[in-house]
Amino acid sequence: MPQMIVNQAIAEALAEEMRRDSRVVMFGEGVATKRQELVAEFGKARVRNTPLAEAIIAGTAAGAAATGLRPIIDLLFEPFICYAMDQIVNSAAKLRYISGGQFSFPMVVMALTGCGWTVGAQHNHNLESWFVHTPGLKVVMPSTADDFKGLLKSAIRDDNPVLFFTDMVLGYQAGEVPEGEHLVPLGSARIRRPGTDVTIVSYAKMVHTCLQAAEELAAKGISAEVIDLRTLKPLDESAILASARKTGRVVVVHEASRMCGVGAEVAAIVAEQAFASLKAPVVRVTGPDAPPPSSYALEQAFMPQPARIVAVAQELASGEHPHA
Amino acid sequence: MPQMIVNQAIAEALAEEMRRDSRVVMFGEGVATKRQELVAEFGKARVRNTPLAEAIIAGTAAGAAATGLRPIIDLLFEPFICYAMDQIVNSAAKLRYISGGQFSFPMVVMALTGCGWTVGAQHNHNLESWFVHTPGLKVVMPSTADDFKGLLKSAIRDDNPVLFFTDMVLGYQAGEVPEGEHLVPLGSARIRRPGTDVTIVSYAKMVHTCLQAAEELAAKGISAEVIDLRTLKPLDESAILASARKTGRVVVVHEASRMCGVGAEVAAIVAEQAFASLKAPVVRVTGPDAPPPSSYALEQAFMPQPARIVAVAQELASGEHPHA
Amino acid sequence: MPEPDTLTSPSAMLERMMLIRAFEENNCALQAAGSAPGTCTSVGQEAAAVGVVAALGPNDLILTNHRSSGHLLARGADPGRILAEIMGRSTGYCKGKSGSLHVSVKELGVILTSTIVGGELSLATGAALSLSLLGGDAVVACFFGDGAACEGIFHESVNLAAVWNLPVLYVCENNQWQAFVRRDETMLIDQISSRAAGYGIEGLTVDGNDVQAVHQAASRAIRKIRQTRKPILLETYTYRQRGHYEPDDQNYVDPKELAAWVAKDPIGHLKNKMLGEGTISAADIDAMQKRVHATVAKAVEFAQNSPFPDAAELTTDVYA
Amino acid sequence: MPEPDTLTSPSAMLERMMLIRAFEENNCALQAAGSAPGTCTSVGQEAAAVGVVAALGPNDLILTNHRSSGHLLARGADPGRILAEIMGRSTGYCKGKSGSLHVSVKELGVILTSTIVGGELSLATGAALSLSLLGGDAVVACFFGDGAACEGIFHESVNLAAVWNLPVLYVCENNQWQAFVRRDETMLIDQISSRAAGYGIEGLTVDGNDVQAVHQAASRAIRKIRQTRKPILLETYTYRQRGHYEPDDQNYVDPKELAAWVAKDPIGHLKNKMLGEGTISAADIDAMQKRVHATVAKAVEFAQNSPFPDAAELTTDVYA
Ligand SMILES: Cc1ncc(C[n+]2csc(CCOP(=O)(O)OP(=O)(O)O)c2C)c(N)n1
Ligand SMILES: Cc1ncc(C[n+]2csc(CCOP(=O)(O)OP(=O)(O)O)c2C)c(N)n1
Ligand SMILES: [Mg+2]
Ligand SMILES: [Mg+2]
Repeated sequence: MPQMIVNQAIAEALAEEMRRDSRVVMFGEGVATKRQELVAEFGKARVRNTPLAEAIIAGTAAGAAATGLRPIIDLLFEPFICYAMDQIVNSAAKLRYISGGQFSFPMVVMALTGCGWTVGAQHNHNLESWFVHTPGLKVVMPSTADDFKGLLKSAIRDDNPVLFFTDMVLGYQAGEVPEGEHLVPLGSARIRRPGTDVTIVSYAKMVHTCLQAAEELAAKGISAEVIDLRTLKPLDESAILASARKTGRVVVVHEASRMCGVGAEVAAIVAEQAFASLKAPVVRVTGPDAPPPSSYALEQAFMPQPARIVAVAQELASGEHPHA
Repeated sequence: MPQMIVNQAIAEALAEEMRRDSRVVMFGEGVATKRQELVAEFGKARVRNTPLAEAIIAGTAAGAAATGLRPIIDLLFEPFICYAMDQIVNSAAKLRYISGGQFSFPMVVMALTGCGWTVGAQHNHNLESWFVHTPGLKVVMPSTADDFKGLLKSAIRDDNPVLFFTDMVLGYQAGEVPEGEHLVPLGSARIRRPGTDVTIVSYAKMVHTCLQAAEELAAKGISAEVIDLRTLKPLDESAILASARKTGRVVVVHEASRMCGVGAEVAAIVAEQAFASLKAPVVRVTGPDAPPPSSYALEQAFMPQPARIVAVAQELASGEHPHA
Repeated sequence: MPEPDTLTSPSAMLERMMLIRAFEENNCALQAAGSAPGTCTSVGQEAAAVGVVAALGPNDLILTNHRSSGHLLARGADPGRILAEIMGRSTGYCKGKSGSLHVSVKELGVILTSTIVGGELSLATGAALSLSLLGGDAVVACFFGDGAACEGIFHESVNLAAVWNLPVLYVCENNQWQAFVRRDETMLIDQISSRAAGYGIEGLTVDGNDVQAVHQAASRAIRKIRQTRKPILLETYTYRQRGHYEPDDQNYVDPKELAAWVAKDPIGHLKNKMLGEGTISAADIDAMQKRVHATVAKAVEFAQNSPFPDAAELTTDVYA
Repeated sequence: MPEPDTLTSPSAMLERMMLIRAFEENNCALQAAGSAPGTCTSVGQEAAAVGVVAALGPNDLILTNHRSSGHLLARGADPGRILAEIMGRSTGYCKGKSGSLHVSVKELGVILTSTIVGGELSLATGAALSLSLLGGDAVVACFFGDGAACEGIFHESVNLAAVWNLPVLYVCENNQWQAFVRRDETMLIDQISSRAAGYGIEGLTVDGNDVQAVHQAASRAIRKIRQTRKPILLETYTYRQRGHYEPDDQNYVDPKELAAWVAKDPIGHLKNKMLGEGTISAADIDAMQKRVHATVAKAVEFAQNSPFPDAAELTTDVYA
């Protein structure tokens, strides 16, 4: 299988879907400047720069989606989405329902986020849980090049608004991507490493941190199953539950802040529907309740580290967790 | 103790705090028109109408808060806050941290939400969990007139941005409010009804639904403890845990959608820190993953009803929950 | 599928304005009687709705807001289905999920109605982009208020339409009120159209109480937009005669100012003009009045006899 | 507590522009060498920073954005502490929590810096409201780009300042670029100041590469704002000579256009003018150059020898 970096996988997905369906258009601040290859192949009408105006970029996407196009917009960095919340939440997510099903909103909103580039809290804020909470939206946050490609293609083909988030440090990470048409369905998690003693649920770049932790755990005789959620909404509850029921011990790991994060949702699902199988507390390992700092030293401290995950998993496996 | 409706309790809190501290100002669309008594007492400079422009209303509040005033803004209905997310999240919530503590943002953002007035999904959307997830913010959502008054006064005195949400049907609900200075500290839950068999955690108007359910449960011989969170951030974890450890059974009830809601957070806290005491699955009873509809028939169906809470509590108490 | 109405003659425009007035006044009566939830009426602003909509073709699209009954009825929407929607019935245009505040009628090209002030401005550019890329000469008419012109999205929408050459007729109904706030408390300018220059596009203000003037200005503007594909900002200068929402005691309104505007009422204005010209008789007007009341009565009957949606509808239409 | 600098003479303005240039070029060199993260520079725009800031008094407030070094240095901020912030050190003005993109220095009145494009516009009205209500005649200078003038918040901010009589000098540095997009792709107008009329306020455009012209225009405007408490929109028409961010190969920039603007460089322009007038000598300029390089060298030493923040700092300063 060919190796490529995540940015390349994204570029391929965009080009393939634009080639396949002439209703797919893409716009955003610098999109035409930065994606010259798309302009060259599909023309200036379908690949556009915009003024600096996130709200109308998203509003235009919603209006266009409801009337026959399939827009992809690039809002650059996740905190900038704050300018477009009305258009995404009050229009794109709700107007199908409000109108009694008269309209659909096939559109994709892309943005970068996550620690690693020391860009600080106004360029880096993991907001995925806001959108998971919001009816009418779907949310995707892949961890490897193949999934970036396959999930972005599915997102573009989906008839609903999809938020597609890229952990910014993953852009240059390489991975194998199957040749030819490669689609990954929305809503299905992936077992990254099978295991029997403890389930580690994660997504985006934290999956790699969890895999490192699982490796260390294996050396200590603990078999960890690592689940990569990939899509956060719809959430693959059955994959989570199957693993939780098997191992009886669950750790959820993400970089986003803890309160009302995706980890809370996973823990709540497990605490309700896998209760009878649980052998230990469900534990979240997350970023702190603080904005992401810029300084390299602090930014590294913000991210969950393998050592902490290993420690938690060991406590759970050994029955030594303080709340066990 | 004098009886008054919630709107009156709010009006008293505003007037008392403006009287006490000349730095308190209030503005928003129609604030001066609708609060003539405040204009009369405190003047047009401190009580203002604004243009229809939620973003700059919130931005002005943040800028003023950082430079010596203590603004209160009324953004009317919660979905309209979507226009002001940047100012609330990227500025007010983060600029203290980003600036290394140089600024503080003593401000209160008020808005209505909740089912009951058939206003539909663009006036009614319970978004509290977004703000609970966001570092730097506090979130208050009271259920009774005394708490509206006492918590709003504390919110105005707090040196951080506080989101103060009012379930719209509560505005005309009456309750006793202590005479004289009445402050309720942020971050402390209130046991609305003590009980021993099952803990029901809720907030805002759902507290009344839960109390009704508790009454029905009592008739069936089940003793339910009802906890009113009142403040959602900071969350009173110790009150939740004390009750969960006592009863071993927890139901969380709110009208907001389930995924990544406050109920997920409560369930996750319990599943980690009260695991050893749990006798049954932790169950959430929430609004559906749908925008709130307008039609009275549908809007009523959106809200968790006592019968459902009773059924769940009974299942838990009897060990008959499907996942027990 | 119903065809959008085209209203060309003055008497057709008059009768449609009378229908809108009768429909909305009936809504107020229903609300006062406790038989329907409150609504926002367009009483006093009917000329903008009828004048502009009459200038549109069948393939053109309309975006509107919380004050939409006039636009819907001008376009030929069924008063019974609008009222059913207001009353939360399953026969409403949106199956009762919308209620009065965001009624869309896709089959008539009245799309994406939003009660978020400025929502229609958010969405108009996208609808126009679709029209642009999918071909044809159709245009988008986007109705919004003077209050919406204070929202940042006004600026972003008009500017994008200008730089992208999008075929949008921006129709600002400047009714001097923004809920409970006077317009002159919210801006130093008097005419919203003066903002057009800042985007490099054409802007004009027309007497919003003169349906023929509105119709003429809108027709010219739409013809121009079809050719140039450039947006135009058309302001109808008018007045909100009733409260923001029913009920509303309007105790914050200067009664003299209100009376002066009521004297310029668009329906009265056209009636008087036509009677003066001899192009209509008092008997004609009587007949019109009877017809519109009969239409409204039928609408009430339809809506009141319609069922509420089934609870199962709660979670349908969330995802496509 | 340090006092903000007041730069009155042309030679003081020249030297300060040279300091900004030297500081920012050094940042580029540090970035290229891998010793510091990338930054946004204001190369070519120093005249706006120095000309406007020199016109402010010690109690006036400044809001700025991602391209702030010029504004900070013009105000008298310590280059060592700015660089320490850029390098994530605990001695930085924001303890390393900001990095280069949102450096505030409250003690100098440079407040609430935001890298959200338009963030400074969101916050300027509030700072001005405080000044208004707490008394005195201080004003707010709010620096933003032509890109920010496309955001809805520009519209809302300027309009609110206009209707509330807030003492804000809006300074739009129109540098013809918005990251990787040409300004003329984003608006049909050429001068942002032409939008002022739509808010009923005064707007003017000045040669942004002529520090004396900027200073004169800003001084006049500020005097007027102190008296009238009405906002003014001052545009400095200029050009971004380097990339959006370091590193940036600028392969999307027309080299001829760039060269034409480099020929009008604000530092070169003032040097030549003063040499021509005989108000400065080549030796004076040499001495200035030495001084600014020494200052920058000291800043580098300070920053590089400063510690990183302790991990415990991660969760401080979240709540007051
Ligand atoms: C974003 C938003 N803010 C506030 C409101 C509440 N609201 C509904 S209509 C209205 C007034 C709108 O004024 P204008 O745009 O002039 O339209 P008009 O009602 O006069 O037709 C307000 C404040 C809203 N629906 N949406
Ligand atoms: C809301 C938002 N959108 C996009 C960006 C990314 N970004 C940073 S600076 C910039 C260009 C800003 O252009 P302008 O306002 O003209 O300022 P300049 O950089 O030219 O000084 C962009 C797009 C951002 N920081 N914030
Ligand atoms: Mg109006
Ligand atoms: Mg620029």
